[in-house]
Amino acid sequence: MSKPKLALYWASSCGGCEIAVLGLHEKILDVAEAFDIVFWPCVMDFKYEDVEAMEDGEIDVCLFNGAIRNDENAHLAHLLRRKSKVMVAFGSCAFGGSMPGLANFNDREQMFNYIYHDSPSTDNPDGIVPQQRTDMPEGELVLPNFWNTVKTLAQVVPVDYYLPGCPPEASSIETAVTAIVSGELPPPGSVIGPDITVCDECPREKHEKKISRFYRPQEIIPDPDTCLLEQGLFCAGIATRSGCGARCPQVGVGCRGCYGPNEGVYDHGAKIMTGIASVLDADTPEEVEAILDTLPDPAGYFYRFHMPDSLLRRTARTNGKKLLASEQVAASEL
Amino acid sequence: MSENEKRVGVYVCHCGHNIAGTVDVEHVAEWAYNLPNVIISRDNKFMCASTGQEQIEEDVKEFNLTHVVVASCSPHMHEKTFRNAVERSGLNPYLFEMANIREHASWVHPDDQDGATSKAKALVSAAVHRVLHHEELTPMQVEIRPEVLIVGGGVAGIQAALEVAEAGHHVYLVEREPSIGGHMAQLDKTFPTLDCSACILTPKMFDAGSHPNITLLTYAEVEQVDGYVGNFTVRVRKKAKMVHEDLCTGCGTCWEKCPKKVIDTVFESGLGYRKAIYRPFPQAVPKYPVIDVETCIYYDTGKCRACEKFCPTDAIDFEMQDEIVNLEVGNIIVATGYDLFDPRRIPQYGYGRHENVFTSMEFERLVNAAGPSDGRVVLRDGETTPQSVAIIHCVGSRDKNYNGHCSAICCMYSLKFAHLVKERTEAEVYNFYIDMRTIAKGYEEFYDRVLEEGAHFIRGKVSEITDATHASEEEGKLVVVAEDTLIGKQRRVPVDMVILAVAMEPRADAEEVAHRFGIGCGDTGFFTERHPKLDPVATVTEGVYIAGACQGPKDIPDAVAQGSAAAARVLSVISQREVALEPVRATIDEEHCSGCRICNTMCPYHAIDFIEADSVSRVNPALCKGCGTCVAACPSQVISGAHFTFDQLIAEIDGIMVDVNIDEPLVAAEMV
Amino acid sequence: MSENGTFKPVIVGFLCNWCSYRAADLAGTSRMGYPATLRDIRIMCTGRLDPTFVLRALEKGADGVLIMGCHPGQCHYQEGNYKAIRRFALLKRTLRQFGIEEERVQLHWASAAEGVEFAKTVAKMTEEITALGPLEWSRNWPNEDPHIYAEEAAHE
Amino acid sequence: MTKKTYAYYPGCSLQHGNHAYGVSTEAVARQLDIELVEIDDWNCCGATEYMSINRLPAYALIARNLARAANENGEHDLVVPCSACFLNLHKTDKQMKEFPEWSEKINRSLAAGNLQYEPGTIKVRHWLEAITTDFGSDNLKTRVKRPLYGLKLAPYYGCLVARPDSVFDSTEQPTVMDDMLAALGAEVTTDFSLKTFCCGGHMTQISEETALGMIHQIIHNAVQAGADAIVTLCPMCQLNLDVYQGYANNLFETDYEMPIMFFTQVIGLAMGLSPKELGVGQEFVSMQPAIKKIQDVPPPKPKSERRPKQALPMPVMPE
Repeated sequence: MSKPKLALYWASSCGGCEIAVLGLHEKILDVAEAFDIVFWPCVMDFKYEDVEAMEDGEIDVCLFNGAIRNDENAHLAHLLRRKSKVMVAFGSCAFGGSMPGLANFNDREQMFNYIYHDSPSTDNPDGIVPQQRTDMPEGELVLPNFWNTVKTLAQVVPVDYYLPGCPPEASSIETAVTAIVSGELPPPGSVIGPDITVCDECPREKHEKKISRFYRPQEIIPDPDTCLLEQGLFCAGIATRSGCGARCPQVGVGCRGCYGPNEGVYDHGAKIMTGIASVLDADTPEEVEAILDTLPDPAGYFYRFHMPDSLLRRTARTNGKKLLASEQVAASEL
Repeated sequence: MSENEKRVGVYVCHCGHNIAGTVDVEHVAEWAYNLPNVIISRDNKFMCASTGQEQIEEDVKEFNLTHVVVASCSPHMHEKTFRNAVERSGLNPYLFEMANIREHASWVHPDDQDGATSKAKALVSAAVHRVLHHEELTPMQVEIRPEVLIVGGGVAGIQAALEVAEAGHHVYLVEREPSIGGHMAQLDKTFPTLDCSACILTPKMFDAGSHPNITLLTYAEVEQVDGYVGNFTVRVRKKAKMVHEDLCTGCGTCWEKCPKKVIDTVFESGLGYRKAIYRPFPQAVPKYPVIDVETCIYYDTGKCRACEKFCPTDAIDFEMQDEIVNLEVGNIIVATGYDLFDPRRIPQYGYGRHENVFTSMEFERLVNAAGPSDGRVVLRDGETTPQSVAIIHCVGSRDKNYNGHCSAICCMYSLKFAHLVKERTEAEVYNFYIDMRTIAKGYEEFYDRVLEEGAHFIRGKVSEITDATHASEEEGKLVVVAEDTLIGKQRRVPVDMVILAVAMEPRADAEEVAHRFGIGCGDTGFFTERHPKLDPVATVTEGVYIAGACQGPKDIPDAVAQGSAAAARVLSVISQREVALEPVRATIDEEHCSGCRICNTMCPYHAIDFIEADSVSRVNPALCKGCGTCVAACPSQVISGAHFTFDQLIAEIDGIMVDVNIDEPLVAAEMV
Repeated sequence: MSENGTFKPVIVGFLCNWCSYRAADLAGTSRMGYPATLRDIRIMCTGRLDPTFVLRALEKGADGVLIMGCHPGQCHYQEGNYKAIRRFALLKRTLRQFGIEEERVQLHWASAAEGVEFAKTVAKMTEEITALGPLEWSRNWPNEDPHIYAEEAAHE
Repeated sequence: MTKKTYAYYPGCSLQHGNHAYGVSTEAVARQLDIELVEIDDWNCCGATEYMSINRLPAYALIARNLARAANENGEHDLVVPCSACFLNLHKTDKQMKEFPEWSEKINRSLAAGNLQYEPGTIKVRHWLEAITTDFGSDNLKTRVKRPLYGLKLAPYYGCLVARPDSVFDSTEQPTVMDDMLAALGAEVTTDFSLKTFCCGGHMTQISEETALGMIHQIIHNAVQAGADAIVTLCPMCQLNLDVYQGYANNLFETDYEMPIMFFTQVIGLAMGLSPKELGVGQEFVSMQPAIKKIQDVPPPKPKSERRPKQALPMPVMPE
């Protein structure tokens, strides 16, 4: 019997997911042993034509990481979907949009202006901006269309499984790979991994919560044994699926929320929001506002990994209008 | 049940013309067939009538319906009616949902038939989408302890206590003051029959004090209430009386010998004196005195102890400490009464500045034969009989600056005062009123009688009471200035004495008390009944009832009626031995609970416990009242609120927006 | 949007069972008219309001969301509305970052006796949102996927 | 104590008709280390009538003063000794704050003079309220050089500052001036009931008889209360009660001679200033008899009137 065929692809992502696969260490050999890798542009030299030449459904499993940010990402998503039996959204970008998805706090035009003109580190005296089409002696060069709104993989093609994490932990990948190899897969549409919360795995001691102000990480040295949120440090662990072993809170850094929401949740940000807001130590609007003044850029915190995947998906489009001061906070965080 | 096995019946009510006059009811019913899983959809003239209810029962059987939606009036009106109909048809009553297309559509959009019809469709769609997620629910059964706590020993509380005690159940009657009796004990005569207040109240007080089934806890306050209907635990603080009741005979030597005289601001309403060791009034129940440690010389200087020296039975104990009593009761009746409005808040009426301005309660004490003037109607100098008396109605009532509400009793007691002044003096009496409200049996007749006795009635709100005089006949008098709205002229009426008919207000600590017992306070500050018409003595907390003026201004017969009513409600619950609790409650999926403890501080009823061993939170279903605050707080969405689940509410939102087309996102016009 | 082209907003309401829903009932029994823009959903307490519900309503095309509860200090469940105050404050800040005007999501109080206030609140909010115009949130999601164009083109 | 600075709007009365109020205001300010910076080129407050004739020009007229004050002394509160000026300035600011459409209209008018006023920028305060709040009666007591022993004063607030929204403790029976006068060593009438009664205002020009009735009643009440002088904080009140007192006496056949003093004159006397420095002598009913009553030693404490044995207690005042 021939080995199952495996494809790996990165769309709009940092490459961390690829490293995470390599982070399997010696187990990568088992993967190589178990699968016939037919496409992995990061590691091996394949051409898109090679994939196009395949039969539909010829690839058994495609691990697709990265968000969909331009025509090329979308093209490959559609192509690989057609050629693959099982499509896995691999990592937080493909799952929820993650870091690339934070671009949805802005419009394309605003970003280009910032990147090519306004950013303090930009040195572009001639004001050169990349053009989508450029005539060269060799012919017309075309860049893929850069979308105004970043999408998740599932918003472009049907996805069978999700493997969250930024990047997914080696153990999570192992679980997924084992499941695929053994054929013991959960029902399609599932997130692979246990439905538990970061707090479940976090060894810090939890008490009845009351937050009277927030601190930024540089402002305090947290007590090593107590829940970070109780100490006023932002932590999304209360509303975030675990599988990571609560790595961040264990070393004194609040959970960022990379594994995304728990089962059944529609909007990751809303859950972090409601959890945190519920325990603010204030009853009047004035007291509440005073506490919230110590938490800059709440939307950035809440939607760090699931902006395109949230109910609203992006901010209202500005059509190039100037941002409100309050919105600039979010923009500067990018 | 799989999705496509669900079969929904929709019933759109005309409510005669009430709904159908504005909403196109037939169209809504017809349109409802477009909604998922709708098998039958009908319109009906009156769904709440027996024919409407029977239609549901028939259809459930004929069409094998699994869920029912009725679009009619407010669920506060008829949710129970239709749940019962659904239950009779063999379905679980919670597999039903109501769409309110009368109060929330036809009645409020009479000029917008299209708008009202679209809204009705949206609300029906919401109900259909929602009901598909409904689950079978069963009320929880809880055992009822027969003991009853009654808070407040005024006439309402006494009445309730006697009713329950007579029925054979034990009552704990808690009273803040040293004696039961309440405001009624301060009064002289009662309107309209003019029978003596003490004569009719004292026997009841005595019965309450001596009944084997009643434990009196006077000079005591409830500090904490835990538990739920049938099983409340109540902590009561009995303030130290400094007198051993088992030794005291109530002989009175102590207060005769006590050298410290203080103004009695409670029973005598500030118009008379008592001693530092005192019994509020001769007929007090219990008959034993207490030492007021605030004014007692011994607690101030460490000397005196006169009462101790003279006490023949050594009943005085200066070292006595407050005592905490824990009670286990099944039901609670709160009858904490009212406060009187402080007229100093209306400085232009001069109370406290002009000595001959009295409050109504001061006047009650004045005309009381046992009061500071032995029942003589005199000015504050204690000897002069007034030649003219003004009675100002609605002082602090029906006035947006103070209390918007009508205090219900002032018209009548003002008439009583007019009569008593006429009876005991030669004085002219002027009543300044806004409207005369003499609404109960015998009241209007009493008004006629006082009119015939020659009291004057001037319709106008008094603008000021001043000693700044205009004319010689005003010299030395108080001038009552008001516009007489019946003749359209300003009147200046010089009088010797003014009585302010002050408002009944919620107790100063009503909000705190309400919180302690899980009762709500309305916008006037009085306790809120469960339903203003159909459930006037129950509250939203099962097992907690209210009676008397703590619920709103009322006179003695109404307070007594409510005391009896609350007792009857309690007795009915006790006789059921157990009670069914609404199944709208939260539960935590412990398998998925992360133990983050966000929910722990959400519950005002302390229904959520953190189970340290399992590192999970758990809801005590008997304590949970189903508000859903913890459900919304849970960041991992593992707390579920029965009948208001996440899925049900999302489905309702999706259903309510069904006609707003958003399914096809527009193609971006500004593509490069 | 109504047929004759004038904009009639759709406002999703979340009313607590004890005060504001009864205020709405009272507005009904007292026949106090207000615009047919509000579509209300009953929750037991504003404390039950999961911010997800507000986002869902906006996602589904609501032009505004009106949350109403008992006055502070008068919550039927003692303090559920205080929790609503906290969540609403944070939601409001978040929505601001999403570029959603403050008038579109409002929190108000009405006791069971305040039918007039209830009707006024709906009328005022309707006016404010009518002035802002439709939200139609899904318009913010351009479909930029070339494959869909390709498929659409193939159909034509 | 550091020097306190206020922007200052004197208004026309203090410059002309009630010069004594202006003089004594400035003298007292110097004594209390208060700097009053007069708004440059201020204009009429419109008194109270213009408002009922045409509101927009009336508001614009007043707002011009607020705009000038904001330009020059935006960081300081604006004190106003005249009650009518105070009411108008205060009301205009409030109207602009509460009704943005009015604010816009008024600002359009102001723009003609290159002015602009953002409502709420300037806090308008009555001179008495500023002294009693910022300086305080207790503090004032420490500055007293010549306590007003033996002088019995009736504090008279008038209507404009007390209503509709009082800047004092009560709309009907304010007590801040009572406390202040007591701090200066004077005896204060407790039963002067007409302290916020109208002085008649411009009724003297419309129906003199009505006005004289009102004036007479106030003076009569003060006499009954045993006052040596009425103390006022409003030029209009002072004018009516002082100038028309003789007419009122004629009409009602009385012979009252009740001096009407400004509270600033009373403070000044207690600070040891000479009557001349305080503009005393410009009044119709001479203040001299009252001033002569001031003794060097505190009068013997009146024996607290024992209420007769049978008398009923007065209401217990709350803490």
